[in-house]
Amino acid sequence: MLSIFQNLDISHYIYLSCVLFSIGLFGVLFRRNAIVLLMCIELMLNAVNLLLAAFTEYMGDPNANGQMFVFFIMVVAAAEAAVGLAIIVMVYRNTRKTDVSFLDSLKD
Amino acid sequence: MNSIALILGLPLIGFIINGVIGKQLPKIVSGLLGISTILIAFILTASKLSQFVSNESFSESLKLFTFLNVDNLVLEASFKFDRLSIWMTMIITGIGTLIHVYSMAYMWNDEGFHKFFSYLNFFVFNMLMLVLGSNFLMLFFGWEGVGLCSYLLIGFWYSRPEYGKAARKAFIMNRIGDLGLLLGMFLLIHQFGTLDYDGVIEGISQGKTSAGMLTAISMLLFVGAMGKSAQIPLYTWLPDAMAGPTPVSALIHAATMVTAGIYLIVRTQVLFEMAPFTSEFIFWIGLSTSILAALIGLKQNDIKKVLAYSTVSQLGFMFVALGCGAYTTAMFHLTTHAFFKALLFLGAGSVIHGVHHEQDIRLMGGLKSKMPITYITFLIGTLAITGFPFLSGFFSKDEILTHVFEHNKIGYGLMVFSALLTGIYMFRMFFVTFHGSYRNTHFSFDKVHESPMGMTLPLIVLAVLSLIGGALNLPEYLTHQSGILANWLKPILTIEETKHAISHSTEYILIGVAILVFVTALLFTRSKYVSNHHVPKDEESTGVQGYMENKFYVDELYNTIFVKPLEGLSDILGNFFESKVISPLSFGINSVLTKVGKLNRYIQDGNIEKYLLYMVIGVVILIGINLFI
Amino acid sequence: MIALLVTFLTAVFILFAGIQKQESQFKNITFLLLLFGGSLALIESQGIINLEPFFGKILEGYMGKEPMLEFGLFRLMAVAIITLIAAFIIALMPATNRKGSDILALMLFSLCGAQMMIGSNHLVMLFLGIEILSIPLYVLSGSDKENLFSNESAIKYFIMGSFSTAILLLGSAFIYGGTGTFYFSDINVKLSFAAHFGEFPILIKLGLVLTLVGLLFKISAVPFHFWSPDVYEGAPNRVASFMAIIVKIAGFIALAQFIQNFSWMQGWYNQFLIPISMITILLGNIAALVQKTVKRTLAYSSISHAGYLLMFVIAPFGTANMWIIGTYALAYGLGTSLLFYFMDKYSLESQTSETSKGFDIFNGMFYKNKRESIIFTVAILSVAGIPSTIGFVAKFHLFRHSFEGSTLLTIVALIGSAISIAYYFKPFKNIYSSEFSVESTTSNSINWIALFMSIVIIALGFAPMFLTHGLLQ
Amino acid sequence: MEFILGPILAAFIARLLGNKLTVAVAGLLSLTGIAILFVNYPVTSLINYQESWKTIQDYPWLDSTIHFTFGMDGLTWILLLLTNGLMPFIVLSMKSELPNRHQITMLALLMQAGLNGVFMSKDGLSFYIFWELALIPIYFITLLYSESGKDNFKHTIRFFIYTFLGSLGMLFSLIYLNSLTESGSFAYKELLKLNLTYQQSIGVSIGFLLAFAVKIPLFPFHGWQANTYTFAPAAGSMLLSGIMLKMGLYGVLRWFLPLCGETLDVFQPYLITLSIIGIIYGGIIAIRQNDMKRLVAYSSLSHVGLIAAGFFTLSSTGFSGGVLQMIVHGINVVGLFYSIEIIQQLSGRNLNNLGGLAKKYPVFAVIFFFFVIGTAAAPLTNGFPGEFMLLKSVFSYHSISGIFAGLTIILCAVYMLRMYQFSMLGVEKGNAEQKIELLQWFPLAVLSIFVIVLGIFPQYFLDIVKPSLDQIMLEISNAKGVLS
Amino acid sequence: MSLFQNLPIAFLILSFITILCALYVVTSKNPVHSVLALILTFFSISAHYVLLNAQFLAIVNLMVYAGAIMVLFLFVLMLLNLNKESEPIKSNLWAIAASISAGLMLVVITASFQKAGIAIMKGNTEEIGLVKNLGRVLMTEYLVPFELSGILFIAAMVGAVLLGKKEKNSEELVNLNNS
Repeated sequence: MLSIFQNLDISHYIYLSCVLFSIGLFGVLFRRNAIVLLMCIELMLNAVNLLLAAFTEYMGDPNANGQMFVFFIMVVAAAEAAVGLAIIVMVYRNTRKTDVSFLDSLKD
Repeated sequence: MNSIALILGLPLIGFIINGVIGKQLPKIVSGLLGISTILIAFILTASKLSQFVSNESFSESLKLFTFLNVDNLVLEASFKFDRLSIWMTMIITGIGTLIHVYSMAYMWNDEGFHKFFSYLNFFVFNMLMLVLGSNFLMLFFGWEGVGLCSYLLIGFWYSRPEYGKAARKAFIMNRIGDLGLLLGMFLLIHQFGTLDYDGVIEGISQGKTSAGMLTAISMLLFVGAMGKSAQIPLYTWLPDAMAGPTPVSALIHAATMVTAGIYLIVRTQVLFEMAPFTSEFIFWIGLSTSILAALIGLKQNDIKKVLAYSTVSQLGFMFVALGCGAYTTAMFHLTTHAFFKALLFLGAGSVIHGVHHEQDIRLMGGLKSKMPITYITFLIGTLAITGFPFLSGFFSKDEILTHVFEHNKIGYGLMVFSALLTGIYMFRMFFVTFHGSYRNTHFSFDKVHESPMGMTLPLIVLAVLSLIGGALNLPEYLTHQSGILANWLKPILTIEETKHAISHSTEYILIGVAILVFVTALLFTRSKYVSNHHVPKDEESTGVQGYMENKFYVDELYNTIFVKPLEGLSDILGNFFESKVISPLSFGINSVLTKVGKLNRYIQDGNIEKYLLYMVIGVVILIGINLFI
Repeated sequence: MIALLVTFLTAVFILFAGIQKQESQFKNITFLLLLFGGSLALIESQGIINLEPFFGKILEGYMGKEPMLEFGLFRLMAVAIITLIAAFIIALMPATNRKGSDILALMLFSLCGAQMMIGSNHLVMLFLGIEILSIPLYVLSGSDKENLFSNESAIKYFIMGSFSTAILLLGSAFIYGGTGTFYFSDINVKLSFAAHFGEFPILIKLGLVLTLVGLLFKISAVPFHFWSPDVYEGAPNRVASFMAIIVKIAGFIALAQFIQNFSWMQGWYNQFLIPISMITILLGNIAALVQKTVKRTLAYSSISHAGYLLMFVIAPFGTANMWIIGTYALAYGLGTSLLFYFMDKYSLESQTSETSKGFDIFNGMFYKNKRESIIFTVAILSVAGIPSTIGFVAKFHLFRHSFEGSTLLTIVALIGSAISIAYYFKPFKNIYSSEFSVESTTSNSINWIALFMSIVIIALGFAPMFLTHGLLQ
Repeated sequence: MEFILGPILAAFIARLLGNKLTVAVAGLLSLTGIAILFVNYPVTSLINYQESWKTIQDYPWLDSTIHFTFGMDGLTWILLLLTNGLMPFIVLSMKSELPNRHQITMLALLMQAGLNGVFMSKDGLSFYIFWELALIPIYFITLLYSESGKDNFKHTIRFFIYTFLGSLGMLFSLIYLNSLTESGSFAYKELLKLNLTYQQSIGVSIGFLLAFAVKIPLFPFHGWQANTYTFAPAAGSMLLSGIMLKMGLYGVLRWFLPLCGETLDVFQPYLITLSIIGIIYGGIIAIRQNDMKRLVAYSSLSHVGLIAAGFFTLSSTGFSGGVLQMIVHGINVVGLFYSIEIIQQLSGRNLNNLGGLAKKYPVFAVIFFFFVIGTAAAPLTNGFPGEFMLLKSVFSYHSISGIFAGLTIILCAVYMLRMYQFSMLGVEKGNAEQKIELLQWFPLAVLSIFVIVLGIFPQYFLDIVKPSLDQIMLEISNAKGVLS
Repeated sequence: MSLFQNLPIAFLILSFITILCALYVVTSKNPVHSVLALILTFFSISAHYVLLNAQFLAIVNLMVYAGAIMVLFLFVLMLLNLNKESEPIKSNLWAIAASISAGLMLVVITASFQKAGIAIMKGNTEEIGLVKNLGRVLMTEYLVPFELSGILFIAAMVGAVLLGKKEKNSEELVNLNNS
């Protein structure tokens, strides 16, 4: 299989990742449901993953450092998702809400 | 042992012993200690006189230790006997002894007896330091020291708040003058690098300084003299100072301390000779003071107040003489004034003592029968001050008038007027007090008594001195040679006293005028107060007389333009400025920071979405900084 | 590495040994084990012994590359400091009767993450360290499960933390795109190579900025500080103490290690780090002035300390100056942990009253327990940077060091220190005010560990040559 | 080092021994200190001093370049004498019934350690450290034992932050100078060697001035003073005014002037103007104060302004006068606060409610009068020679300034005599029945003796400081030469 | 259409799907729909991975993300009864602010690539994404992080248990769900 970068510039993947990242970012800023927020963060992480994979391929890194990093990101994302969901469930148990905008009792 | 050290040290020892253990000593010991220290000092001084007589340029000095030595300025604690200082020392110790003797009787029943004597001794010590010091610093020490003693003695009966106030007023007004003296000293240091009299005189003779600088220095020194010798505008403390015991008034506020200003100017006459502007200034200040004080004195009813204004007025005479450049004459009047004014004050004290501490002359009258010695001595004093021919005051005043005539004719006219006023207020007081009928209803006439021996003896001595004091400097037209005092002072007066440019005939006319003035005053007051039995009353005060009675509202004026604004300023600064300007300036940042800190509440409002938004904005700005800057 | 191993094994041990036992039984064991681990690291950092060969197989680099996790002498020292301070924090925790030692274990896991951050030479390692540090803390801040504040703090911390992680990752990806490597030193080589030819790839620049943002979030520098006051306030006290100290120190040392490689680019990163540092100092101190609760005040104080910490990296520094950071870390750790300890203790004691969070928890402390109030005073003076405490030594180094970088920043920091007095000294009003004098309930009980720490604060303040000539060189 | 560790040790001993023996500890310590001063550094050697500021002890502190270095010369000697000499009197001012006497004593002794260090330090950093060390105990003294009740925290924290901010300015300057030295040292000698440029000197000057102007305090920086003095316990007021003010003046003389000589010409007129404003401002406010302590506080502002003005004239007359006046002000103001404390124990210290105390306490009134006239600079009291030299130096610098500065002798007479009269003289108000304790007489007697002795023989004291002042003059002129 | 002539059609289509799905994730009001869209996004990203010669990554991505994580999400959503359009709509202001911020981020980041220069080290690109190569790297160079990630998992596990386990006096999770 030939590299896709024979007729494609890396910048296209960068743009794609950035767009995905920004969509995730927008979601984080726009949504109020904690679970959806978490999903948006996962989206952002995936944008990074995509970028790393693209860089690996583009550079032809023989050690595939980028791809290795993607694995670790996935590991962490999984752990984060587990802990995050546990926290959300806990909060839901106490407040019956997953809406973060109601959580503003801690302030100056 | 050096006689200067003894003369200075004895009063100091008296002060320390009386001050520290006086309470344990019997009154008689305490009093005799006070008297004897001064008396021995007097005798020592007198014994020194012979050396001066035999040796024209004789002087004796004492150097104790170096007081300060900084930056090429050496200030020694050193003292010097010369013809001027020994003259002053004679007056101080002589009259001081008499007044000590008098005080022993006068203050016998006062609980602060030993304190009084220790203060008096301390005063004499300071006064001696003033006149004996061989440099301006020692003079200043004495200068401030006598001010301090004056404060202590005016406020001697401290439980009366108004006495305390008078004492403070005296001290503060003196301090104003002292500041002038101090600044003058700084200028002297600046110009001559020394404060020694000799050094300064030498510096002037070498022409180390400019005329303008000399004027400035002499003016500043004169400010000091103004304060101490109660000249316009710093004279108001002296009448108030009469709150002190009467011997104090006699010693400090008539005979010695207030003449320190004259001493200072005579001491530094070289300076004043070279500063004609200052001399002229002194002349007019002295003249106006003498008239103003005399005018006020006309309407005073407190026996001591009259004498106080009289003192101010007479001091004005002396300054007039100084202004004319007649230093010997000023010293002469100083001496005779010391005699007769001490006599008058002590006489007044005797009267007050006799009528049980009543000072208002309107409540006296007809005392001559009850107090014969006081009456006669007081009469001598009055005659002396008013210029009865051939008494001490006649000669000295006549000499002043002659000099003034020579100096300025308008001034002469005013001086004659002032002399007339002197006669009027003195005779007025004298007649109202001793003649007519007794008027006090609260204290029966029978109880009025002559003072004890201890008090009358000094009166008699002083009366004799007032009678013959004129002999100290008899005028040339009588003896055809210069007077004793003139001869005495000649070696130390660097500049020749101007020879009288006027003929003897003019002098006789002037004497005639003086006698005429005396007779006018005598007749006028006699007709008013003896023949018509006039007694001054409160309601008389209208128009100009009202002004006179109220001392031309000078105290009120000072109160309005100095004291009140200062107090107001103090209140504004202390209450308003401190809290509204300094405090915000210092701590205002605190409230500003607190307000800024509270603004943080709008950002940190607990909403996580906003936090995220801010974070993103932060990231964007960071990247923006990076890319575009 | 030995400390990391000890910490991890301790965590696993107490996790399993403590399933059914009370937490308090393990506190002292944990303390001693951490002390042991920290001391080993300390001894090692002095070059007295060298335990690294035992771990050589694991740590050695691959194909001539430097190892991803490396504990040089300075890092060992930093690990020792952070481990010892963690030990003290744990020892100062109040003993609870709660069953299971999972909270303790999570703290230790988190500490492992901190140690990894300190030792990392590689972006993957750094990222992993951050996550191992953070994930247990997300849980810990919510460990007071029924408390709504605790819940809120957990969710806030979690969402913002993962968000910042995403940004950090984007930055890492860009760096990788620009250089093809994750090793700090390799990145530097590539960068200096590029710079040599007069270009500075914008991609790497961007990557560096975004990575730094991730790290700045961890040390809660403005404008990435929003989480810390809320999270500290909501989290249980001991967790807040742990976060304020361990996260900050670890995050900063990681940042310093990272940025140290690019010190030749100082002109570039100073243009945003200096303003950030200034704003952090000012905002932290000024906002702390108006806080009503002790914990929030401490939170803002720790924000201001983030600003001070940043001052270390804005001036040129090499490994020779690294010990200054160690001094500061020690001073900050000792002082702040004591402050949190007393805050925790006295807010528990006064929980009966309505306001158990404000400064009035300290009312009449001087009259209740004189000795403790003196220890507390010493801690406050140290954190405020008053001479004769280690806090001053640390701040002095800081000012002296930063002076070479930016005079203006030094001035701002000095002003900040002055402002900070206003809130650090606030408790004195309550402690020493005679209004609250009570004679009846005096006690002289004293926490020996707190006493020891306060003595260390004073001793090292009086004799800092012990640090400079001995420990940290 | 004995002057640092001694007081610290004594502080703990005093704390352990408790209320009764605390005075003995303080007294013993001071006697030891004074004995060490006289034995180890005899006066004759100080008068014939050749070295600039002899290093007597040197301990490495932070690293190889930053040391604790202690020096000794006439200036240091005399200030150490003042510090150690006044301390027992300050402790004695507290009545034996006072429950916290040993605590205040402990803090005061700790402060003494700091003060001794300030006056001895030859190293910039140790100077700063001792400077702050002296501040901490006095902060706690004012905080713990102040009289202002609810507001005491506000007053004390203001005092502390204000002075602390100033000190940080000094730290800035020291670090600035340090960054310019090649060796990275803070040693006095090294710092002196620096040739600053104009801008550098301006920056360093501002930092130093901030610290010293607050501590002295110069006119607009005196905001902390009045309240702190008023509300502090008597011992605190004495420490603050008697010794701590001297830190600022000493700092100006020893550190600011020689180190920032390059730009002194720029600052000089402003500094003198501020000092003179302070003289008059303090004097005018003092005229109407009714709280005796507050009155003395403002009078202190006025007096210290004069000392500062004298220093800033950069003349040896001003320096000598200033140093003398520092000692004298220490004695007088401690005497005044001491007397006020006694008066307060008798019948309060509000002038409106006082009066006629001289009747019941005649000896006390006399001694109080000594302090009053000493402060008012009457000749033959200690206030005069210093004030004379200071006014002379200001007058020589600028005659109009001299006239304004001279107003102090009038204003001072006004408020001091007012205070004396309202409290001691006049009609008896209140009914003070208490007796003055025997032990309380002792400080009064000793201090009042010094009021006279220093007034008559100032030159003996000036001889001691002359070599060091000459050296400082030399350094200033060296520094000035750099830019011109 | 010169732009598209240089682009492989597969990249275009996949990118389009990815972005579309991602947009649906953030705009859908129903969380369940969001999850499903996210899974679709992950699928398309996996396809990208295949294009990028990262075959193993593509599989793992599907297994871990689409398979495990997203199912966890879905499960929690169902558990908490959030499978309806429960989320109140944010105000327009928020939408604008969020769009501007995200847009700015996008603009700023993309703007910076106008002059991006990227290091290239040509290797054998065809084999790097294979499991053989990845396994070798993971077990050699990335051994330390690989092992240390164990700590992460144990910590995450303990944490999840700590939060999820029932305290004695806590309310029943079941009761809550019924409401």
